[in-house]
Amino acid sequence: MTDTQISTTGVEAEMTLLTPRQIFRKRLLSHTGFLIGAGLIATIALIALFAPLLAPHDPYAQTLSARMLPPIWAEGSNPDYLLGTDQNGRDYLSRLIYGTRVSITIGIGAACIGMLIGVTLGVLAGYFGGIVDHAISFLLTAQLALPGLLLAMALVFIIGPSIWVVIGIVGILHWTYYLVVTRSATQRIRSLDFVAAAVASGATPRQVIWHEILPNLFSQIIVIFTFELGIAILAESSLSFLGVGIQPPTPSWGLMIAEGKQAMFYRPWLVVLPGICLFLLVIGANLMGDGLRDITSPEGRNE
Amino acid sequence: MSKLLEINNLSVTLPLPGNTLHVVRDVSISLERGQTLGIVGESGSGKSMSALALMRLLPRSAIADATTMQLDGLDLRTLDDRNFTRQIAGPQIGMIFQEPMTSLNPVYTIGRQMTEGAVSRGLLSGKQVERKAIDLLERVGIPDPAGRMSQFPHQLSGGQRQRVMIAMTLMLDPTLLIADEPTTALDVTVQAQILDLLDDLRRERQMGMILISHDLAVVAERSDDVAVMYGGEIIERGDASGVLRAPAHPYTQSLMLAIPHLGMAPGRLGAIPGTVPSLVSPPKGCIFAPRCSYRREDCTTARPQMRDHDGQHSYRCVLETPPTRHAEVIPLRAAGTPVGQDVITATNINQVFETRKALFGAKRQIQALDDVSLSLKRGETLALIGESGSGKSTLARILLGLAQPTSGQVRMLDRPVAELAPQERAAFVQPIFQDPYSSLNPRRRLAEIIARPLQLRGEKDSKVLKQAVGEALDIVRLPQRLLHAYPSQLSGGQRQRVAIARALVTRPAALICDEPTSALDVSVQAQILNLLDDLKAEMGLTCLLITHDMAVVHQIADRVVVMLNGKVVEEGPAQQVLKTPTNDYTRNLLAAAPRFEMTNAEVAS
Amino acid sequence: MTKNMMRLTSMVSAIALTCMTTPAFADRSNDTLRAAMAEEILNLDYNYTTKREYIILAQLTDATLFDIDPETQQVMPSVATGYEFVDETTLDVTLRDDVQFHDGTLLTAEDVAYTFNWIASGESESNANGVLARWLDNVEVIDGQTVRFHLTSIYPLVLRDLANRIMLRKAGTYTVDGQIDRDAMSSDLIGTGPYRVVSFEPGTELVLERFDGFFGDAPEIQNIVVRNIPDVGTQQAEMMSGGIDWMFKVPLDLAQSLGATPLATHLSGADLRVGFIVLDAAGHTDPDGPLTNVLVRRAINHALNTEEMAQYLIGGSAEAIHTACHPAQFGCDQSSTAYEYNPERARELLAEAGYPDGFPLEFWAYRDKPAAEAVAADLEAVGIDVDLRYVKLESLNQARAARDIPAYFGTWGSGGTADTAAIARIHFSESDRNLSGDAELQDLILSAEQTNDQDERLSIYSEAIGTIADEAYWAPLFSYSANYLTSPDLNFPLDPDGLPRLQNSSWK
Amino acid sequence: MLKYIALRGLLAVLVAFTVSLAAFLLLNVATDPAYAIAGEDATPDVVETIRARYGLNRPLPVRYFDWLGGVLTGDFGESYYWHKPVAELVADRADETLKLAFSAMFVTILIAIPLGALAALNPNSWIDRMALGVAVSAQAVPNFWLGLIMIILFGVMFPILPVSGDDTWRHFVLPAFVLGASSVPAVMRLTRTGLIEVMGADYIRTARAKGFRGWPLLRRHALRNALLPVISVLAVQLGQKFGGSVITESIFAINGLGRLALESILGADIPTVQMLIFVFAIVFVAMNLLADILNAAIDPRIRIG
Repeated sequence: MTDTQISTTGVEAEMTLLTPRQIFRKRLLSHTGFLIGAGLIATIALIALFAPLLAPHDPYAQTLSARMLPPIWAEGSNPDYLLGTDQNGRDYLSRLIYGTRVSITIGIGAACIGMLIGVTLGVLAGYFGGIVDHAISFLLTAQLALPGLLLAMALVFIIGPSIWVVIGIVGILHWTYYLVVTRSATQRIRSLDFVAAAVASGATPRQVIWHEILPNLFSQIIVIFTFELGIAILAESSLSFLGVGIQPPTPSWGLMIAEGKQAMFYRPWLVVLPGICLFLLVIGANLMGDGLRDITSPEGRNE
Repeated sequence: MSKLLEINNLSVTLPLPGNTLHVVRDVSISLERGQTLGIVGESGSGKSMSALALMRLLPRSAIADATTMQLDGLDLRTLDDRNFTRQIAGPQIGMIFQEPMTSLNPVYTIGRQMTEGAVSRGLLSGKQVERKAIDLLERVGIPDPAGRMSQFPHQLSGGQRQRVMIAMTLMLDPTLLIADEPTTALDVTVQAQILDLLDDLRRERQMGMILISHDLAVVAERSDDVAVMYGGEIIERGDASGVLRAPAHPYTQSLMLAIPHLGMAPGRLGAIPGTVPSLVSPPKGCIFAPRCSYRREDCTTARPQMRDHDGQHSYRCVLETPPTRHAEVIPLRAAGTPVGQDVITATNINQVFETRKALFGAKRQIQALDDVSLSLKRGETLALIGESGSGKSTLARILLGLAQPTSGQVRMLDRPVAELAPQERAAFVQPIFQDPYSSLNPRRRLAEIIARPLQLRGEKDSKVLKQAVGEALDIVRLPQRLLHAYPSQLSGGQRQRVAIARALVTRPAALICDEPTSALDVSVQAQILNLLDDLKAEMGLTCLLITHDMAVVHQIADRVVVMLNGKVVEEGPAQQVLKTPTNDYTRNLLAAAPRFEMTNAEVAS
Repeated sequence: MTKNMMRLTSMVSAIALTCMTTPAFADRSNDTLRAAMAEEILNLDYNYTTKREYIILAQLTDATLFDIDPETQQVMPSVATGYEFVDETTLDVTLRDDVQFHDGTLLTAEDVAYTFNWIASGESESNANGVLARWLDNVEVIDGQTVRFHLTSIYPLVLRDLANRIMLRKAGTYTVDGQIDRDAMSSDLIGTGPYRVVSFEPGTELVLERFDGFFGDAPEIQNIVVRNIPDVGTQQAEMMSGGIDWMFKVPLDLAQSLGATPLATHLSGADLRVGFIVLDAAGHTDPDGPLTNVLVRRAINHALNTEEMAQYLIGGSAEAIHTACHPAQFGCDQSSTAYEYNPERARELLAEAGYPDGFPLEFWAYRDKPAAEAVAADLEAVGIDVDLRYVKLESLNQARAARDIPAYFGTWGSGGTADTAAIARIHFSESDRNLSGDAELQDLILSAEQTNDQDERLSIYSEAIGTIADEAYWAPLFSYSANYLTSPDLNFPLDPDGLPRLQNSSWK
Repeated sequence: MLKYIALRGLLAVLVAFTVSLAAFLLLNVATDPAYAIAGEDATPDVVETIRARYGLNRPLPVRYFDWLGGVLTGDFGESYYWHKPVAELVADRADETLKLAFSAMFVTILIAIPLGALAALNPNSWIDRMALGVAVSAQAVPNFWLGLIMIILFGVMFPILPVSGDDTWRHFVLPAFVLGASSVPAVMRLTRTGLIEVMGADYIRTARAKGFRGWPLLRRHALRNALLPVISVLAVQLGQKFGGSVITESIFAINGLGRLALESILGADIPTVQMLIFVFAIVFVAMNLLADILNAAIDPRIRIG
């Protein structure tokens, strides 16, 4: 469209002094949504990092006689336990604080595994096309058609539950988004002239993929990674909620919601508080992802 | 009787986050009934924006302002959007756009799109509307118009779609027709037909017409008056023959010299240095001053006034009389380079693609190349000319070894190309592509991009690489400071130079250039064509040039191969083919190419 | 806290009372008791099921030859009027002559003989087959009102098994048109109990109606509807809105909270179920593992604060136990060694056993997660590095069968039988639950089933329970308490054996 | 076109069988159904009896091919748990899931499409920001948590809607909202970007040049084009709703396929799980196929080659 041509001409004229990275940074810092999201994630990451300093109690220490205490604003609370205690008399605040570690570890770990699988398959399918593409597409359809919950439960049992197993399982279940995006992006980039130029200069497929294609997928992969971070965190919490994820007594927010569920009519905070934590973490990731996408996509073919 | 259209002091600004683009500044135009006003300018000059402002089709955030905006005596500024769209857009002013492929809604039939404007206004009954639509389709030259009514846009060719667009616009009998680059996306032969059709219709209906184009030749042939735009301003205005035969503004003059002319002997082109001005902060003084060879001190202090030239003709410049240019033609540097033996030969190449036209369509075969044979001799520039779909790009990919033909053989350096190692092939021939925006990896710095072919050959010594890259930049006349820049920081012309530098860094013997200038503005095209001439002269490069532009062929080719529907239809020395074509198709191509009816002397006068 | 709770709950109830769209009170006007169960009810034939829910239902729809008095544990007549041991392995049972099936036909001696012979036969594949085949040779019809049981060996619990496990069926029930049909009674049940099946939608709803031809005392309530509501939270919501009148297996916190409102009554009754930790003393998972050391096992016993667990996590009438049986069970000698809660002593013992820094322990559990976590936390506190594996029951069973479990939190309900035999045999003889590896103990326990002399049995169990305690094969935890929530209108008497008997309910 | 559908159908079946084989292996390695059927206080002899009764002592491949043979003759076997032919069981339960899935889709469409359209027509306005906020929040809320919060809110604080069961349409309001909310972000974003893209398309400019604006422009020119991709996504989302209602159905005690799946998985009821996975896979691929066909029906570029 003519008007967009004009506006890019203008932007180009203004931006000619900045490298893509500088433009990227400049836009990031002026994107409110991204800043909010990044702030949330950074705060939660810091909480996770300094959990031992921040938590008032050992999250595993139980006092059976002081169980199910309400939070500080409710009557009958104990000032030692700001957010009350759970069914085993453990400090709820401390468990929430340590819960950040579980969520973040699993989110990052699973999103990385998904990325490894999805990007590899996506680039292969997009670059080679033909039978490779067909085979990978079949794999994709089969994966999409397979109910993930069942897979998760079966795998948890076979391998035995631990945080690493949950990371692996959630990762293995969440590669399709990477695949779909990198596949089509690779197809598009592969048809661009700079790939033809590299091939004409004698580059092997491996060299083309590493040097020409992957760097151009980077921003899209980062965007998906951020979203998958949120999705993986939610997946872990759902699994833990159903009892096939993180094992007690490890503090996982999903597990805490499941534990609080029985008494939720009388002690709604047991369900509400971990839910809010999950919500903040995931919305942080999503805002970051939205921001990154806004910032990277309008560049179109120039970015 | 008032003029059909009168616009004074039109300005359009486009607020962006952080700053504002001044896309149109202080533009005044007027038009009589039955006349054509041509607006010419390179991309970003504001010519389309002016028309969109008139039609109220600007982007939502844009702000348009004018002191006068009258159509047939009616002050358009007093109409609210609702009345404007009811009374003016459509019934009074019709508009045709550049992209016929996307300007029609793909999910509705031609008939529906033709008739809905009239039907929704309740102007005619259903029967009458249909009758009128069929008549108009017939008038614009669509075969079987009644049958076409129930077809969808994708079933028509590009030229036909543009005809449908024209017919559709005429359904409401507008008094003013705006054609915004109506033929840019079309092949040359179709281009001429559409322009003729528009001209005929204008005369028949006594419509006013605004013809917007980047192509001076198109405007020169079809307009009564011409306005030349640059950087959002009209810098020259007047009757067509006056402006184009005797341009007064230094910019218009330079532009004329930058265009290869079919009618003249090929010579060095007059490239304009520098790039288009920033629309964010336009200079206080003359908008062209930074690139002008007649720049004086007062050029930069205040904006010059429109200056009357000879009553019919005015220009915006500090010079009281237009500068005069020298008439002499500087000969091409590479003229007369000796030609050696065949270095690449293609014999009996066939390429068949199997495609499914639609999701549910049957497989069908497309014969992209049909028994093509050609050879490229050392030191020559061979032009491969043809319209879209003629198979010329497919052939280029096969010659480069990027694709395998269905049958036939390509020999390079007297060996079958399949036997050559990729590195050997790369050392001999390198490609230049059409789109400088997609031919450079946006994630790499220029130094990396240019050094890449050397690295792929196994060169690891960073000193050697650095030196080779530096030399390559020199060859393409790019400053060394750009080494660490990214492609996005460059203009289109600069990018194309980088692509050439990358192709040359391994010192190949031959280049295969696929439409190397068709995505560029004429002033930039001149720079690149001159550069190719230099390279030929300095390095004795062999060059296969793929193009659709006869003027470019004329400018730099030694020999021409004309392709049509995957077949070679004519082959011969360039000047001979251009002067005395033997094939009907070549003749058509030549006849359709827009040209200036003038001589070098006239440019200078 | 309680004050706040009260306010909240009274607010909840006030809203609930005024705004509920469904009638807020029990459906006593229709004389219908609506009970909720979380486990799906799929098969009404207790001869082919095992779970506790099915026992409760079988009480309603079926009658057994004998009853066991829940108070005294004495055998009471039911379908049978009396019995007589002809010799140690021959038992004559006389039957009532007025027992009616739900289709109106009278029960005959042939029916009784058929039922027992069918279940004892291999082809029945009945869940009760194992119980019966252990001791029953065959049943013979003596006359219209008498049947004779021929036992394969001496079996002291024969009357108990006759009272608990086998539901009487008409002769030929499981053979339909010449084909064996083990599901013949799974939904269209024809039993002899106080209620008959009106309609049954497996997994959803069971509707029962008082059977007027019942030979015993007629129950007070006319209709019983059993609804499957798998989620306790949902059951609770239904209870609050008056959609159900009775729910069981209620978690303590929930029972206390809801019971504190006028919407429901919290009943807490005794339960024969006990909770315990089974330790791999035999070394199946690791022949030289720490658990093969009796000092380590004793340390574990010392480390657990079972009193607190019983009081706070199970509640009601739950109590800490130190025996491998429920104190109310026959033969459960309470004089065996008790290891008091003493983490210091536990650490000393661990150090003495050569594990001053503890050791890693995989600890499995399948229910009562808070208790499992409490156990894990107590063990962690004395230095044992616990990896808690909280899994589904079947997973635990499977892993245990594969000898992959070093320690697990088990529970046992003894099928409502107040006799140590009901818990000892399954856990300390040939069974994958027996992780003690103690062959002498196994012989000892089996010998108790070879005599009908109750005093001798008592001393055998006393010795066995003592050995288990001394060797610390288990770490006994607590007895359970059964928590019920009932409609305030409902009178639901509790029995000391912990088995809910809906047929005894009445309206207030 | 028929050939194309046949090919896609074949692919669907292939996918379904691949998936069922994977599920069969995983499920059988993961659990021993005999234990699940026997229950808590089961003695070993009971477990052994059950294993023999259901043929679980036969080798895995034999059991799989046995099952496969049954499927090819339309017999999906009998549930270990419910003592009923699985096909009958699934047919019984499908009803509630269909109701839930369609009402959830209805909720999604009702919220997402108008919101997305309004946002697209007023980019960067407060309504756009609100729509974005709704999308981001709905994406970040764990589905099961939303369900619990709804139960707390409507079960206790504002008891105007039933929170469990599936007797009347009122029972479906909350679950449909919770399940539907999970699809809102995707559909809303797609509607928004699709419409923004279409509104910037050349043919919309053509229509504006012909004198169309406002609602007629939207209705006559933009909506159909913009909804093309949305319809595909809706079809796929609907497919996922059938299998994805596990959590919602169990929280709100709806007796549908999702809950059946969860119960069967927990109860190791292999024949039921097998058929459910088979059905979910078929539904998923069928919905994809349906999306293609719908697109073809709407888009002449696909329909007419």
